[in-house]
Amino acid sequence: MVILGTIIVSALVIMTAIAPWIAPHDPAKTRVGPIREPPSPQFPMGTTHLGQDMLSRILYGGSIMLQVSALSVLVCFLIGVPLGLFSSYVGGVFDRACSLVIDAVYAFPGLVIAIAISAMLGRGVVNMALSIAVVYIPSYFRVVRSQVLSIKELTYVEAARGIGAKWYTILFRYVFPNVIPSIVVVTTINFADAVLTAAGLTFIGLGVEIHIPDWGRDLTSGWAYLSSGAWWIITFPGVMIILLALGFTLIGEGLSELLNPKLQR
Amino acid sequence: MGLRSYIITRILLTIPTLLLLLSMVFLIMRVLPGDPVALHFEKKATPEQMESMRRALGLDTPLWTQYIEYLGGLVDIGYILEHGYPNLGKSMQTFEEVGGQIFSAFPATLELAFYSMIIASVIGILLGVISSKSYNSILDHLIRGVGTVTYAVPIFFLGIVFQLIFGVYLRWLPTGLRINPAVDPPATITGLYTIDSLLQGNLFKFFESLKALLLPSLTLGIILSGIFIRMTRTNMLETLRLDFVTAAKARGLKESTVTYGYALRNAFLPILTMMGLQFAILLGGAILTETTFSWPGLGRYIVDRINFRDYTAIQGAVVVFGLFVTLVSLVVDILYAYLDPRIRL
Amino acid sequence: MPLLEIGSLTVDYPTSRGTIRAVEDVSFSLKKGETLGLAGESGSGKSTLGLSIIRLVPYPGVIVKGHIRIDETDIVKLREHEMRSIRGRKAAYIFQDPMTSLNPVKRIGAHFIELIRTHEPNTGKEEAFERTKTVVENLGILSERINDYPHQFSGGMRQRIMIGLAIALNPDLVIADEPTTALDVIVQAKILDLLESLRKVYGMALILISHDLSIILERCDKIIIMYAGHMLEYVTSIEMHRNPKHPYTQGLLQSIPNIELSDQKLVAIPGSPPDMLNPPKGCRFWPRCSYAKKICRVKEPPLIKVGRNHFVRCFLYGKKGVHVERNRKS
Amino acid sequence: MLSEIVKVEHLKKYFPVQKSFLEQLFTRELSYVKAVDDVAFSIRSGEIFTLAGESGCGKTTAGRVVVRLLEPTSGKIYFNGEDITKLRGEKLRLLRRKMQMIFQDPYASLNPRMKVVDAVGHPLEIHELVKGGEKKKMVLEVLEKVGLTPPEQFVNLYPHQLSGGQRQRVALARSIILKPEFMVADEPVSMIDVSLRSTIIDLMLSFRKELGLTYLFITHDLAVAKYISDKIAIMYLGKIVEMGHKEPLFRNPMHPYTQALLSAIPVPNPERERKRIELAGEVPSAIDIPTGCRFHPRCAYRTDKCSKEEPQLIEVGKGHFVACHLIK
Repeated sequence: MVILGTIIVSALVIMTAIAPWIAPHDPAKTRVGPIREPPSPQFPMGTTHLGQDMLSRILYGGSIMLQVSALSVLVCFLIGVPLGLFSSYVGGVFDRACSLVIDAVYAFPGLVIAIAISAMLGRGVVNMALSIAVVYIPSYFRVVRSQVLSIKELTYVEAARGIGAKWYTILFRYVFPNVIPSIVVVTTINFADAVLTAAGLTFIGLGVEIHIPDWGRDLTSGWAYLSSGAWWIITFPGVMIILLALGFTLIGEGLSELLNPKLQR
Repeated sequence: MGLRSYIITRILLTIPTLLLLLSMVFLIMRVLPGDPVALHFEKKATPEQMESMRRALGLDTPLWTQYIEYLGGLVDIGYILEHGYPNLGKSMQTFEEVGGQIFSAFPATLELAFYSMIIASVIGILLGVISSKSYNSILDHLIRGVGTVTYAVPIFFLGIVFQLIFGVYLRWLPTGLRINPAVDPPATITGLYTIDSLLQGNLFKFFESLKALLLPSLTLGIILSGIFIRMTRTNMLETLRLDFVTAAKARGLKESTVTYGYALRNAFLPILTMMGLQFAILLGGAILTETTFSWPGLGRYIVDRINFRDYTAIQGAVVVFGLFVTLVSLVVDILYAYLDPRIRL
Repeated sequence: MPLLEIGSLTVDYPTSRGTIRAVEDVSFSLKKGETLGLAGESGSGKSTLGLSIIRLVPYPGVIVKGHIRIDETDIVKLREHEMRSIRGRKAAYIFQDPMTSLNPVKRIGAHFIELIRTHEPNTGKEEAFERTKTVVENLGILSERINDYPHQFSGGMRQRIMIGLAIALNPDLVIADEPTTALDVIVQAKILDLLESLRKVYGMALILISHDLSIILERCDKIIIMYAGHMLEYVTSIEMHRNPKHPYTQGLLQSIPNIELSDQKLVAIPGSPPDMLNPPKGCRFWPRCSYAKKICRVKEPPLIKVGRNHFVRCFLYGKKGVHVERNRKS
Repeated sequence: MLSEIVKVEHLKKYFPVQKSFLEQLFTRELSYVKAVDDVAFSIRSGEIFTLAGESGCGKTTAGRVVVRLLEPTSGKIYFNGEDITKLRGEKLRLLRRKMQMIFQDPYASLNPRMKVVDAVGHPLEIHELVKGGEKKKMVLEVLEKVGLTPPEQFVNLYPHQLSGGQRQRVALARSIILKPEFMVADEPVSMIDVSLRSTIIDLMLSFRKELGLTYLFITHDLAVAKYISDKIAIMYLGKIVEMGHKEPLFRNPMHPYTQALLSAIPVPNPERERKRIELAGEVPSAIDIPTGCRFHPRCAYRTDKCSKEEPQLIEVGKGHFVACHLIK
């Protein structure tokens, strides 16, 4: 599963990266062909309602999603992991306060928060990434915290205290290395979630500007012309989003199965 | 500790959570954007117009006064008794009571959420159980595959594909609205069309509203079922390996007794908890589903208001979403306590 | 006619890293009312052997060879639903951890009633309830606690309940797999006493599986010593105490402390139990055996008779053994 | 004459019982699990002193309190005559060089992400006792001492590549690398295969000779206790009920609980008929300890006095103490 997921993700990343060299047309240029032309030899994936070449837009269109998800995962990681680590290791009032806030955010419909924040911040890659990050910080925090809390009680941590190790030695040499596997799993799953949330935000009009090639954006405009039956404007970007999210999910699920001893027979 | 005192404790514990939640919403909506009024007009209004808007909405007072008023409005019993909904302020766009608008949109969301949850639970638990029972077989891998792919599908994409197939090509089902526009909605009792029409004994309206409900709730339900399949499967696998399941088999009990009476009965408790947590995801999905199917619920409302930068309305809707989730998690926890004899002492 | 007769039983666990042969070529028989002890360290295959008698070897284990006859019926060949009517009714199993062996969401009484009515569908609810009451009282548990949930009982009490469930249908054979390992010594003694007295009353045969040789020697008529899936010695307990033959058995007896002796000198068996994915060729025990010869490394010794009711799997004994002995001298 | 290396007086360790939110609102009183409830003993240098008893009797908690892995609720702990009950910071870290602990579960007591060389050598680094290549040399030496030979084969392995017995040896190596004077061994053999137990026990005995180690040994297995110890204290519900040199204690147990406990232990001899002393009921909860003698509800010889007055440990023979009203 991990291997398949990695293949999918890296194929999509490479495709997006080399798009400028392999795309037959400028993805933003309108009227390169007729409007809403079904797939044909000249336009293998058809054209949009503005007469743009669908294939070129598909090749380019992953860029926004990848940027948004990478950025939001980075933000989540940089805030969620240290916060969870220290909160649970220090314990006490600080931990209680952190958990209370985080749990409240976690219980909230993620998309609602993302929408609210995104509506405040406006369009753009960074703003989208930030509003998605807020939603998923709690996942990191909670996973790290629950792991640290259980590892803290293990005998080898007690043994480390017994040989006179200082608290930071225990935290970084005994506790943290054993939390890493779970963090890796959360991160990959988080990539998939970020991709889907970004697509959702775009769908309700909080994404990037219309001319920028983006799978979410194209899917949305395809939906606007649904009654015309132009399936290609909907299907191709949709499938691309699924592939990207699926790739990350496969990596995450595969890893968690490898690392979760509970499910190993 | 008895069940009753557990329930009381749980309800009391909800209060600080709620307070925190409300404060957070206030913080995000009022403090983050700077000046909501300026954002609303997108700098297209004169300072005088903006000032009068501020005064009308009470945004000219200091922040903490606004905060107190905001919280006060929610618990103003007199207002609630008079209007039937709490005071959530006035819309920046229409100057109508936000509470009233939300109150009329909410049942649509409730109905969608209810049916989707049923669909997701039935599909999820059924396939999850089958998958865990046939561990490592082709069937198991197939079901897991379906679950994983479902998780990766953007919800509105599935909705659009359904619309394309059943609405545009086959023309079997409506692609939007809660009921055929040619049919009058049933008189409001609960606000859920299917239940209201049944209560009034009007089968025609019942089927009409069910027809409209079918695609949206299937969309949302199927997407959510992916997570439910995985949850059920994982928990069942863990439970099936526990000693008491082996011990039950060793006593020669029937296969079905062992699977359902032993494994699922116990695996269901953690599944229930996770279902409660998934409810937040379901509501997020509901926003997208409602948008896709022009379903006049709370999600649609919030998306509409975003286009007008109507911050008071967005704030109100976010608050109601939060209250809804809190209430559901309260119910789930109480249900859990009721089902688990280890809590029910 | 023996109650239980096992012949050349072999059980495999196919895993991704290779096949583990957990039990290999085990044969023995058990008469009505006898007690047999299965002793061995972790990984010796004793639990797998016990579970194969009710055909519940955990996934992915499979019985690949041999027969298990209970009352002349070979259960290896039975269909699953036929097997179900044997489990609990003819052969019952008691598990190691009483804390996790009962369904936490089911009342104690319901466990019994369900068991009785599954195997005797014609029993009415009232009758099943009355029978439950009698069984529970025989366990030394007040009958008003029938409606309590498992978590309301201590570990010792729960193991009593497990014993009650095992004997409720008066089976001919009870298999107790480390029934007291999770319990304290005083409770352990009580549980084993209860098991013994009930066994005598109902006339069942008992297979007691344990890593604790003291318990087995104290409680069983006959003993099988298991090591790495092989039966190394099969003997009466008195004979084992007086005259253990296999070097492994001798080693085990020398490594367990006896509270009644002072100035005891414990001698450990060198090395450690084998990796079951790559067990040693020949005799499974040779790498740890101080008597090991060339033949032990290449050839598996057969189980040979060395006395009345005394079998051992070792080249030191019997004709082959003598042969080896002579070779060494010459 | 041997000197006292460890001495504890009136040692208590109470754990507050976690209460629900509602209970906290309505009750002021906190209830406690009285894991260790007024225990005193002293261990002489070079001795093996055993705390024995059933699960929940407080033996493990007592051991952890003595090496300051748990804070005592009250009482005093002396190490080489110095009061260490309140030591903190750097002084406590220095103390840890002299007292070590090994644990029951060899699978849990090693960090799964540390190689043997790092796990065993870590105490040296923590106390800054080595430079550069010295660590590996010392680790090799100590691995050899615990019988992991040849040591070069083991240094670069991770714990999951070792068997239970080998892990316990690694744990032993880690605890002796600092050349401590005193060690608490908490059920060090109970999770190890029967055939290997005596090798671990023999190792511990050899360290006493070679390194002059003193042990506080904790076990539920009285047969093992009898084999290894010089002195034994039997605990019941947080208190020592009987204590003495092993010979007189096993030959002539005085406390009714000790008698019952000894009679319940299986003996590997099928020809020996033994008389079992039955005990009524089960060990009560350590939250609700019976009044007077805490054993009285289960005791066949109880009198009125037993439910009212708590018996003190009194000396009945040379170094043999019993806490029972029957003994005058």
